[in-house]
Amino acid sequence: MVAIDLFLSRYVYLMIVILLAIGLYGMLGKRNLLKKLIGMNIFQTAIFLFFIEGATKAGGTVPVIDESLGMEAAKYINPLPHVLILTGIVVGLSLTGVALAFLLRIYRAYKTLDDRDIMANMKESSE
Amino acid sequence: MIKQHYQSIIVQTICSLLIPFIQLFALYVIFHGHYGPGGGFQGGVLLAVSIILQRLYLGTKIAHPKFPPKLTMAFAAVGLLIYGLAGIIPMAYGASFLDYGSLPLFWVHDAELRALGILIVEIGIGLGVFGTLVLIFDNLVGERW
Amino acid sequence: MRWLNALIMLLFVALMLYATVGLPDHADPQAPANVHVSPTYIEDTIEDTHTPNVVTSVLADYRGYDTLGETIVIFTAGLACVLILMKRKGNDKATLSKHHRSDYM
Amino acid sequence: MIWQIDFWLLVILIITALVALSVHDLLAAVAALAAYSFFVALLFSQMGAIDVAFVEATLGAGISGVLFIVALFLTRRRSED
Repeated sequence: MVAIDLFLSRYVYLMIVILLAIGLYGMLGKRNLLKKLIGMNIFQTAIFLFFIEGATKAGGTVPVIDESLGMEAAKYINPLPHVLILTGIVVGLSLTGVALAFLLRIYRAYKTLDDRDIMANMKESSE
Repeated sequence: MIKQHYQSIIVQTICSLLIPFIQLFALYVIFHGHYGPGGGFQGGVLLAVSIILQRLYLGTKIAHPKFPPKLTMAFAAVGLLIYGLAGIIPMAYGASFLDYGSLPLFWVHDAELRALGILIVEIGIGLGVFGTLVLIFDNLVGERW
Repeated sequence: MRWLNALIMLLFVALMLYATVGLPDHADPQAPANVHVSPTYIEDTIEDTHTPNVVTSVLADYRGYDTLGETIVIFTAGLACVLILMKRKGNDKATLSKHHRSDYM
Repeated sequence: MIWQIDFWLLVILIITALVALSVHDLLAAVAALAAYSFFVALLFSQMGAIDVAFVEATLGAGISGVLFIVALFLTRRRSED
Protein backbone atom coordinates (compact mmCIF):
# COMPACT_ATOMS: atom_id res chain seq x y z
CA MET A 1 0.00 0.00 0.00
CA VAL A 2 2.87 2.34 0.78
CA ALA A 3 4.24 1.79 -2.71
CA ILE A 4 0.86 2.61 -4.30
CA ASP A 5 0.54 5.78 -2.20
CA LEU A 6 4.05 6.87 -3.14
CA PHE A 7 3.31 6.18 -6.81
CA LEU A 8 0.05 8.14 -6.69
CA SER A 9 1.75 11.15 -5.15
CA ARG A 10 4.77 11.13 -7.49
CA TYR A 11 3.83 9.67 -10.89
CA VAL A 12 3.24 13.04 -12.61
CA TYR A 13 6.74 14.21 -11.69
CA LEU A 14 8.17 10.93 -13.00
CA MET A 15 6.40 11.30 -16.35
CA ILE A 16 7.49 14.94 -16.61
CA VAL A 17 11.12 13.91 -16.02
CA ILE A 18 10.77 11.35 -18.83
CA LEU A 19 9.36 14.05 -21.15
CA LEU A 20 12.24 16.40 -20.24
CA ALA A 21 14.71 13.61 -21.05
CA ILE A 22 13.02 13.02 -24.44
CA GLY A 23 13.24 16.72 -25.27
CA LEU A 24 16.89 16.87 -24.22
CA TYR A 25 17.62 13.81 -26.38
CA GLY A 26 15.98 15.57 -29.32
CA MET A 27 18.16 18.64 -28.81
CA LEU A 28 21.43 16.78 -28.26
CA GLY A 29 21.17 13.56 -30.26
CA LYS A 30 19.33 14.50 -33.44
CA ARG A 31 21.33 15.99 -36.32
CA ASN A 32 18.55 17.68 -38.28
CA LEU A 33 17.97 21.28 -37.18
CA LEU A 34 14.16 21.02 -37.44
CA LYS A 35 14.26 17.90 -35.25
CA LYS A 36 16.26 19.90 -32.71
CA LEU A 37 13.52 22.54 -32.77
CA ILE A 38 10.83 19.89 -32.20
CA GLY A 39 12.87 18.62 -29.25
CA MET A 40 13.03 22.16 -27.86
CA ASN A 41 9.23 22.43 -28.10
CA ILE A 42 8.79 19.16 -26.21
CA PHE A 43 11.20 20.30 -23.47
CA GLN A 44 9.39 23.62 -23.14
CA THR A 45 5.96 22.02 -22.85
CA ALA A 46 7.23 19.62 -20.19
CA ILE A 47 8.33 22.61 -18.10
CA PHE A 48 4.86 24.15 -18.52
CA LEU A 49 3.29 20.86 -17.38
CA PHE A 50 5.48 20.91 -14.28
CA PHE A 51 4.29 24.42 -13.34
CA ILE A 52 0.59 23.62 -13.89
CA GLU A 53 0.99 20.41 -11.90
CA GLY A 54 2.34 22.47 -8.99
CA ALA A 55 -0.78 24.65 -9.03
CA THR A 56 -3.36 21.91 -8.41
CA LYS A 57 -5.16 21.59 -5.07
CA ALA A 58 -7.19 18.64 -3.80
CA GLY A 59 -10.85 19.72 -3.72
CA GLY A 60 -10.31 22.87 -5.75
CA THR A 61 -12.05 23.85 -8.99
CA VAL A 62 -11.31 26.13 -11.93
CA PRO A 63 -10.23 29.66 -10.81
CA VAL A 64 -13.38 31.50 -11.92
CA ILE A 65 -15.25 32.90 -8.91
CA ASP A 66 -18.78 31.51 -8.59
CA GLU A 67 -21.07 33.36 -6.15
CA SER A 68 -22.90 30.19 -5.11
CA LEU A 69 -19.63 28.45 -4.27
CA GLY A 70 -18.27 31.14 -1.95
CA MET A 71 -15.04 33.10 -1.91
CA GLU A 72 -12.72 30.92 0.18
CA ALA A 73 -9.29 30.42 -1.34
CA ALA A 74 -9.31 26.69 -0.57
CA LYS A 75 -12.10 26.08 -3.08
CA TYR A 76 -10.21 27.38 -6.13
CA ILE A 77 -6.89 26.21 -7.48
CA ASN A 78 -3.87 28.52 -7.51
CA PRO A 79 -4.18 31.02 -10.43
CA LEU A 80 -0.67 32.49 -10.29
CA PRO A 81 1.23 29.74 -12.21
CA HIS A 82 -1.50 29.84 -14.86
CA VAL A 83 -0.71 33.51 -15.55
CA LEU A 84 3.03 32.89 -15.76
CA ILE A 85 2.57 29.93 -18.13
CA LEU A 86 0.03 31.81 -20.26
CA THR A 87 2.65 34.43 -21.06
CA GLY A 88 5.32 31.72 -21.34
CA ILE A 89 3.46 29.86 -24.10
CA VAL A 90 3.09 32.97 -26.25
CA VAL A 91 6.77 33.89 -25.78
CA GLY A 92 7.63 30.28 -26.72
CA LEU A 93 5.73 30.57 -29.99
CA SER A 94 7.46 33.83 -30.94
CA LEU A 95 10.76 32.12 -30.07
CA THR A 96 9.82 29.31 -32.49
CA GLY A 97 9.09 31.91 -35.17
CA VAL A 98 12.52 33.54 -34.79
CA ALA A 99 14.18 30.10 -34.79
CA LEU A 100 12.39 29.16 -38.03
CA ALA A 101 13.55 32.43 -39.62
CA PHE A 102 17.15 31.57 -38.69
CA LEU A 103 16.59 28.07 -40.12
CA LEU A 104 15.45 29.45 -43.48
CA ARG A 105 18.45 31.78 -43.53
CA ILE A 106 20.83 28.86 -42.82
CA TYR A 107 19.19 26.76 -45.54
CA ARG A 108 19.57 29.61 -48.02
CA ALA A 109 23.29 29.88 -47.26
CA TYR A 110 24.29 26.19 -46.98
CA LYS A 111 21.52 24.26 -48.85
CA THR A 112 21.29 21.69 -46.05
CA LEU A 113 19.83 21.33 -42.57
CA ASP A 114 22.16 18.61 -41.27
CA ASP A 115 24.49 20.11 -38.68
CA ARG A 116 27.50 17.91 -39.56
CA ASP A 117 27.28 19.02 -43.19
CA ILE A 118 27.03 22.63 -42.04
CA MET A 119 30.12 22.24 -39.83
CA ALA A 120 32.10 20.58 -42.65
CA ASN A 121 31.01 23.32 -45.02
CA MET A 122 32.11 26.05 -42.60
CA LYS A 123 35.49 24.40 -42.03
CA GLU A 124 36.01 24.05 -45.78
CA SER A 125 35.15 27.66 -46.48
CA SER A 126 37.39 29.03 -43.73
CA GLU A 127 40.48 27.28 -45.12
CA MET B 1 4.61 28.90 -52.63
CA ILE B 2 1.02 30.01 -52.11
CA LYS B 3 0.67 32.58 -54.86
CA GLN B 4 -2.33 30.96 -56.59
CA HIS B 5 -5.67 30.16 -55.02
CA TYR B 6 -6.62 26.62 -54.05
CA GLN B 7 -8.25 24.71 -56.92
CA SER B 8 -11.20 23.12 -55.18
CA ILE B 9 -14.67 24.64 -54.94
CA ILE B 10 -15.51 22.75 -51.74
CA VAL B 11 -12.48 24.13 -49.88
CA GLN B 12 -13.16 27.66 -51.15
CA THR B 13 -16.83 27.62 -50.12
CA ILE B 14 -16.18 26.16 -46.67
CA CYS B 15 -13.31 28.57 -45.93
CA SER B 16 -15.22 31.65 -47.07
CA LEU B 17 -18.15 30.60 -44.86
CA LEU B 18 -15.90 29.80 -41.91
CA ILE B 19 -13.82 33.00 -41.71
CA PRO B 20 -16.54 35.45 -40.48
CA PHE B 21 -17.52 33.02 -37.75
CA ILE B 22 -13.89 32.65 -36.62
CA GLN B 23 -13.60 36.44 -36.39
CA LEU B 24 -16.89 36.74 -34.48
CA PHE B 25 -15.73 34.06 -32.05
CA ALA B 26 -12.42 35.90 -31.61
CA LEU B 27 -14.24 39.11 -30.66
CA TYR B 28 -16.46 37.14 -28.26
CA VAL B 29 -13.38 35.60 -26.64
CA ILE B 30 -11.74 39.01 -26.14
CA PHE B 31 -14.82 40.71 -24.70
CA HIS B 32 -15.96 37.76 -22.59
CA GLY B 33 -12.55 37.27 -21.01
CA HIS B 34 -13.72 38.68 -17.68
CA TYR B 35 -16.29 35.95 -17.06
CA GLY B 36 -14.87 32.82 -18.64
CA PRO B 37 -11.80 31.35 -20.30
CA GLY B 38 -10.38 33.79 -22.78
CA GLY B 39 -8.72 37.15 -23.04
CA GLY B 40 -6.41 39.11 -25.25
CA PHE B 41 -3.95 36.35 -26.14
CA GLN B 42 -6.56 33.82 -27.24
CA GLY B 43 -8.66 36.36 -29.16
CA GLY B 44 -5.59 37.75 -30.93
CA VAL B 45 -4.49 34.27 -31.93
CA LEU B 46 -7.95 33.47 -33.34
CA LEU B 47 -7.97 36.71 -35.39
CA ALA B 48 -4.52 35.82 -36.75
CA VAL B 49 -5.81 32.32 -37.62
CA SER B 50 -8.65 33.82 -39.68
CA ILE B 51 -6.26 36.04 -41.69
CA ILE B 52 -3.77 33.16 -42.20
CA LEU B 53 -6.57 30.87 -43.40
CA GLN B 54 -7.63 33.52 -45.90
CA ARG B 55 -4.06 33.77 -47.20
CA LEU B 56 -3.78 29.99 -47.48
CA TYR B 57 -6.93 29.34 -49.51
CA LEU B 58 -7.08 32.48 -51.66
CA GLY B 59 -3.37 32.73 -52.40
CA THR B 60 -1.27 35.78 -51.68
CA LYS B 61 -2.09 37.46 -55.01
CA ILE B 62 -5.77 37.93 -54.10
CA ALA B 63 -5.48 37.96 -50.30
CA HIS B 64 -2.76 40.58 -49.97
CA PRO B 65 -4.95 43.46 -51.24
CA LYS B 66 -7.68 42.37 -48.80
CA PHE B 67 -5.36 42.69 -45.80
CA PRO B 68 -2.04 44.32 -46.82
CA PRO B 69 1.13 42.98 -45.14
CA LYS B 70 2.21 46.54 -44.39
CA LEU B 71 -0.72 46.87 -41.97
CA THR B 72 0.39 44.03 -39.69
CA MET B 73 3.33 45.93 -38.21
CA ALA B 74 1.03 48.92 -37.68
CA PHE B 75 -1.48 46.71 -35.83
CA ALA B 76 1.24 45.31 -33.55
CA ALA B 77 2.59 48.80 -32.80
CA VAL B 78 -0.90 50.21 -32.13
CA GLY B 79 -1.64 47.38 -29.70
CA LEU B 80 1.57 48.06 -27.80
CA LEU B 81 0.76 51.80 -27.84
CA ILE B 82 -2.70 51.20 -26.34
CA TYR B 83 -1.11 49.21 -23.52
CA GLY B 84 1.55 51.85 -22.92
CA LEU B 85 -0.98 54.72 -22.89
CA ALA B 86 -3.18 52.82 -20.42
CA GLY B 87 -0.09 52.72 -18.23
CA ILE B 88 1.11 56.31 -18.70
CA ILE B 89 -2.19 58.29 -18.61
CA PRO B 90 -2.84 57.50 -14.89
CA MET B 91 0.61 58.94 -14.12
CA ALA B 92 -0.59 62.32 -15.40
CA TYR B 93 -3.40 62.21 -12.82
CA GLY B 94 -1.13 61.55 -9.87
CA ALA B 95 -1.40 57.77 -9.62
CA SER B 96 1.32 55.19 -10.22
CA PHE B 97 2.13 53.38 -13.47
CA LEU B 98 -0.65 51.03 -14.73
CA ASP B 99 -3.07 52.09 -11.95
CA TYR B 100 -6.37 51.91 -13.86
CA GLY B 101 -8.32 53.27 -10.88
CA SER B 102 -7.53 56.84 -11.92
CA LEU B 103 -8.10 56.74 -15.66
CA PRO B 104 -9.92 59.97 -16.69
CA LEU B 105 -13.36 58.39 -17.26
CA PHE B 106 -15.47 60.12 -14.66
CA TRP B 107 -18.81 58.39 -15.20
CA VAL B 108 -17.66 54.99 -13.91
CA HIS B 109 -16.55 54.31 -10.38
CA ASP B 110 -13.79 52.51 -8.61
CA ALA B 111 -13.97 48.76 -9.26
CA GLU B 112 -15.89 49.12 -12.53
CA LEU B 113 -13.21 51.52 -13.75
CA ARG B 114 -10.61 48.86 -13.05
CA ALA B 115 -12.67 46.32 -15.03
CA LEU B 116 -12.83 48.79 -17.93
CA GLY B 117 -9.06 49.28 -17.72
CA ILE B 118 -8.58 45.51 -17.91
CA LEU B 119 -10.76 45.45 -21.06
CA ILE B 120 -8.70 48.24 -22.68
CA VAL B 121 -5.47 46.41 -21.90
CA GLU B 122 -6.86 43.12 -23.27
CA ILE B 123 -7.78 44.85 -26.55
CA GLY B 124 -4.21 46.15 -26.76
CA ILE B 125 -2.76 42.69 -26.15
CA GLY B 126 -5.11 41.18 -28.75
CA LEU B 127 -4.10 43.67 -31.45
CA GLY B 128 -0.41 43.18 -30.64
CA VAL B 129 -0.52 39.38 -30.79
CA PHE B 130 -2.63 39.44 -33.97
CA GLY B 131 -0.25 41.78 -35.79
CA THR B 132 2.88 39.96 -34.70
CA LEU B 133 1.68 36.47 -35.66
CA VAL B 134 0.52 37.53 -39.14
CA LEU B 135 3.83 39.40 -39.53
CA ILE B 136 5.86 36.27 -38.71
CA PHE B 137 3.75 34.18 -41.12
CA ASP B 138 4.16 36.71 -43.94
CA ASN B 139 7.91 36.88 -43.49
CA LEU B 140 8.33 33.11 -43.39
CA VAL B 141 6.25 32.59 -46.53
CA GLY B 142 7.56 35.63 -48.38
CA GLU B 143 10.74 34.08 -49.74
CA ARG B 144 9.37 33.02 -53.14
CA TRP B 145 6.62 35.51 -53.95
CA MET C 1 30.20 11.90 -28.98
CA ARG C 2 27.30 9.48 -28.64
CA TRP C 3 28.58 8.30 -25.26
CA LEU C 4 28.96 11.88 -24.09
CA ASN C 5 25.32 12.60 -25.00
CA ALA C 6 24.16 9.48 -23.15
CA LEU C 7 26.20 10.46 -20.10
CA ILE C 8 24.76 14.00 -20.07
CA MET C 9 21.20 12.66 -20.33
CA LEU C 10 21.80 10.09 -17.58
CA LEU C 11 23.19 12.78 -15.27
CA PHE C 12 20.25 15.05 -16.08
CA VAL C 13 17.64 12.37 -15.32
CA ALA C 14 19.41 11.41 -12.09
CA LEU C 15 19.56 15.05 -10.98
CA MET C 16 15.88 15.61 -11.79
CA LEU C 17 14.78 12.45 -9.97
CA TYR C 18 16.86 13.51 -6.96
CA ALA C 19 15.21 16.95 -7.04
CA THR C 20 11.75 15.34 -7.23
CA VAL C 21 12.18 13.87 -3.72
CA GLY C 22 12.00 17.31 -2.12
CA LEU C 23 8.87 18.48 -3.96
CA PRO C 24 5.41 18.56 -2.29
CA ASP C 25 2.90 15.77 -2.88
CA HIS C 26 0.44 15.66 -5.75
CA ALA C 27 -2.41 18.24 -5.24
CA ASP C 28 -1.33 19.20 -1.72
CA PRO C 29 -3.41 22.22 -0.56
CA GLN C 30 -0.73 23.18 1.98
CA ALA C 31 2.13 23.30 -0.54
CA PRO C 32 4.26 26.46 -0.14
CA ALA C 33 3.28 27.76 -3.59
CA ASN C 34 -0.42 27.59 -2.70
CA VAL C 35 -0.45 29.45 0.62
CA HIS C 36 1.63 32.58 0.14
CA VAL C 37 0.13 35.20 -2.19
CA SER C 38 -2.56 33.56 -4.33
CA PRO C 39 -5.28 33.41 -1.57
CA THR C 40 -5.19 37.23 -1.50
CA TYR C 41 -5.78 37.39 -5.24
CA ILE C 42 -8.70 34.93 -5.09
CA GLU C 43 -10.45 36.61 -2.16
CA ASP C 44 -10.01 40.23 -3.31
CA THR C 45 -10.69 39.98 -7.04
CA ILE C 46 -14.46 40.70 -6.96
CA GLU C 47 -14.07 43.59 -4.56
CA ASP C 48 -11.15 45.18 -6.39
CA THR C 49 -11.88 44.64 -10.06
CA HIS C 50 -15.41 43.13 -10.57
CA THR C 51 -13.77 40.35 -12.59
CA PRO C 52 -14.75 36.76 -11.72
CA ASN C 53 -11.98 35.20 -13.80
CA VAL C 54 -8.99 35.41 -11.47
CA VAL C 55 -6.50 34.65 -14.25
CA THR C 56 -7.60 37.72 -16.23
CA SER C 57 -7.49 40.03 -13.24
CA VAL C 58 -4.03 38.86 -12.19
CA LEU C 59 -2.79 39.00 -15.79
CA ALA C 60 -3.95 42.53 -16.57
CA ASP C 61 -4.29 44.26 -13.22
CA TYR C 62 -2.28 42.85 -10.32
CA ARG C 63 0.67 41.89 -12.52
CA GLY C 64 0.15 44.20 -15.47
CA TYR C 65 3.79 45.27 -15.56
CA ASP C 66 4.82 41.67 -16.30
CA THR C 67 2.37 41.46 -19.20
CA LEU C 68 3.59 44.79 -20.61
CA GLY C 69 7.13 43.43 -20.76
CA GLU C 70 5.88 40.25 -22.36
CA THR C 71 4.01 42.17 -25.08
CA ILE C 72 7.23 44.07 -25.79
CA VAL C 73 9.03 40.70 -26.11
CA ILE C 74 6.49 39.47 -28.69
CA PHE C 75 6.77 42.71 -30.68
CA THR C 76 10.57 42.41 -30.61
CA ALA C 77 10.32 38.84 -31.91
CA GLY C 78 8.25 40.05 -34.88
CA LEU C 79 10.81 42.79 -35.58
CA ALA C 80 13.64 40.23 -35.37
CA CYS C 81 11.83 38.01 -37.88
CA VAL C 82 11.58 40.93 -40.34
CA LEU C 83 15.23 41.85 -39.90
CA ILE C 84 16.55 38.29 -40.25
CA LEU C 85 14.64 37.52 -43.45
CA MET C 86 15.08 40.95 -45.05
CA LYS C 87 16.62 41.13 -48.51
CA ARG C 88 19.96 42.92 -48.05
CA LYS C 89 21.45 45.45 -50.46
CA GLY C 90 23.84 43.90 -52.95
CA ASN C 91 22.88 40.62 -54.62
CA ASP C 92 22.74 37.36 -52.71
CA LYS C 93 25.07 35.59 -55.17
CA ALA C 94 28.08 37.67 -54.10
CA THR C 95 27.43 37.15 -50.41
CA LEU C 96 27.02 33.42 -51.01
CA SER C 97 30.53 33.02 -52.43
CA LYS C 98 32.99 31.26 -50.21
CA HIS C 99 35.04 34.30 -49.27
CA HIS C 100 32.16 36.28 -47.90
CA ARG C 101 30.25 33.51 -46.25
CA SER C 102 31.53 34.18 -42.74
CA ASP C 103 30.55 37.83 -43.08
CA TYR C 104 27.13 36.80 -44.37
CA MET C 105 26.22 34.68 -41.43
CA MET D 1 -8.47 15.14 -10.82
CA ILE D 2 -9.22 11.55 -11.84
CA TRP D 3 -5.86 9.87 -11.73
CA GLN D 4 -6.53 7.17 -14.34
CA ILE D 5 -7.31 9.74 -17.07
CA ASP D 6 -4.27 11.73 -16.03
CA PHE D 7 -1.97 8.70 -16.16
CA TRP D 8 -3.10 7.47 -19.57
CA LEU D 9 -2.92 10.99 -21.05
CA LEU D 10 0.69 11.21 -19.83
CA VAL D 11 1.47 7.82 -21.41
CA ILE D 12 -0.03 8.97 -24.75
CA LEU D 13 2.06 12.14 -24.41
CA ILE D 14 5.30 10.17 -24.09
CA ILE D 15 4.38 7.99 -27.10
CA THR D 16 3.59 11.00 -29.33
CA ALA D 17 6.81 12.74 -28.25
CA LEU D 18 8.85 9.66 -29.19
CA VAL D 19 7.03 9.39 -32.53
CA ALA D 20 7.67 13.08 -33.29
CA LEU D 21 11.39 12.59 -32.71
CA SER D 22 11.84 9.25 -34.48
CA VAL D 23 10.06 9.51 -37.86
CA HIS D 24 12.16 10.29 -40.92
CA ASP D 25 9.43 12.21 -42.75
CA LEU D 26 9.47 15.70 -41.24
CA LEU D 27 5.84 16.41 -42.20
CA ALA D 28 4.77 13.41 -40.12
CA ALA D 29 6.98 14.67 -37.29
CA VAL D 30 5.23 18.04 -37.34
CA ALA D 31 1.82 16.32 -37.35
CA ALA D 32 2.89 14.26 -34.33
CA LEU D 33 4.06 17.46 -32.61
CA ALA D 34 0.61 19.03 -33.19
CA ALA D 35 -1.02 15.92 -31.71
CA TYR D 36 1.35 16.20 -28.74
CA SER D 37 0.33 19.83 -28.20
CA PHE D 38 -3.33 18.90 -28.33
CA PHE D 39 -2.90 16.17 -25.72
CA VAL D 40 -1.01 18.67 -23.55
CA ALA D 41 -4.02 20.99 -23.87
CA LEU D 42 -6.34 18.14 -22.77
CA LEU D 43 -4.08 17.52 -19.78
CA PHE D 44 -4.10 21.22 -18.85
CA SER D 45 -7.90 21.33 -18.88
CA GLN D 46 -7.97 18.12 -16.85
CA MET D 47 -5.72 19.83 -14.28
CA GLY D 48 -8.11 22.82 -14.12
CA ALA D 49 -6.12 25.42 -16.08
CA ILE D 50 -8.72 26.36 -18.68
CA ASP D 51 -7.07 29.54 -19.94
CA VAL D 52 -3.76 27.79 -20.45
CA ALA D 53 -5.53 24.91 -22.21
CA PHE D 54 -7.24 27.34 -24.58
CA VAL D 55 -4.00 29.10 -25.44
CA GLU D 56 -2.14 25.81 -25.93
CA ALA D 57 -4.87 24.41 -28.19
CA THR D 58 -4.89 27.50 -30.42
CA LEU D 59 -1.17 28.31 -30.43
CA GLY D 60 0.55 24.97 -30.00
CA ALA D 61 -1.74 22.83 -32.10
CA GLY D 62 -2.79 25.53 -34.58
CA ILE D 63 -0.37 28.29 -35.56
CA SER D 64 2.81 26.47 -34.53
CA GLY D 65 2.00 23.63 -36.95
CA VAL D 66 1.32 26.10 -39.77
CA LEU D 67 4.65 27.89 -39.22
CA PHE D 68 6.57 24.58 -39.09
CA ILE D 69 4.94 23.36 -42.32
CA VAL D 70 5.72 26.64 -44.11
CA ALA D 71 9.39 26.35 -43.10
CA LEU D 72 9.32 22.68 -44.16
CA PHE D 73 8.06 23.37 -47.68
CA LEU D 74 10.72 26.04 -48.16
CA THR D 75 13.50 23.59 -47.12
CA ARG D 76 13.67 19.80 -47.36
CA ARG D 77 11.11 17.22 -46.27
CA ARG D 78 13.32 14.19 -45.59
CA SER D 79 15.71 13.95 -42.68
CA GLU D 80 18.53 11.43 -42.30
CA ASP D 81 17.98 10.53 -38.67
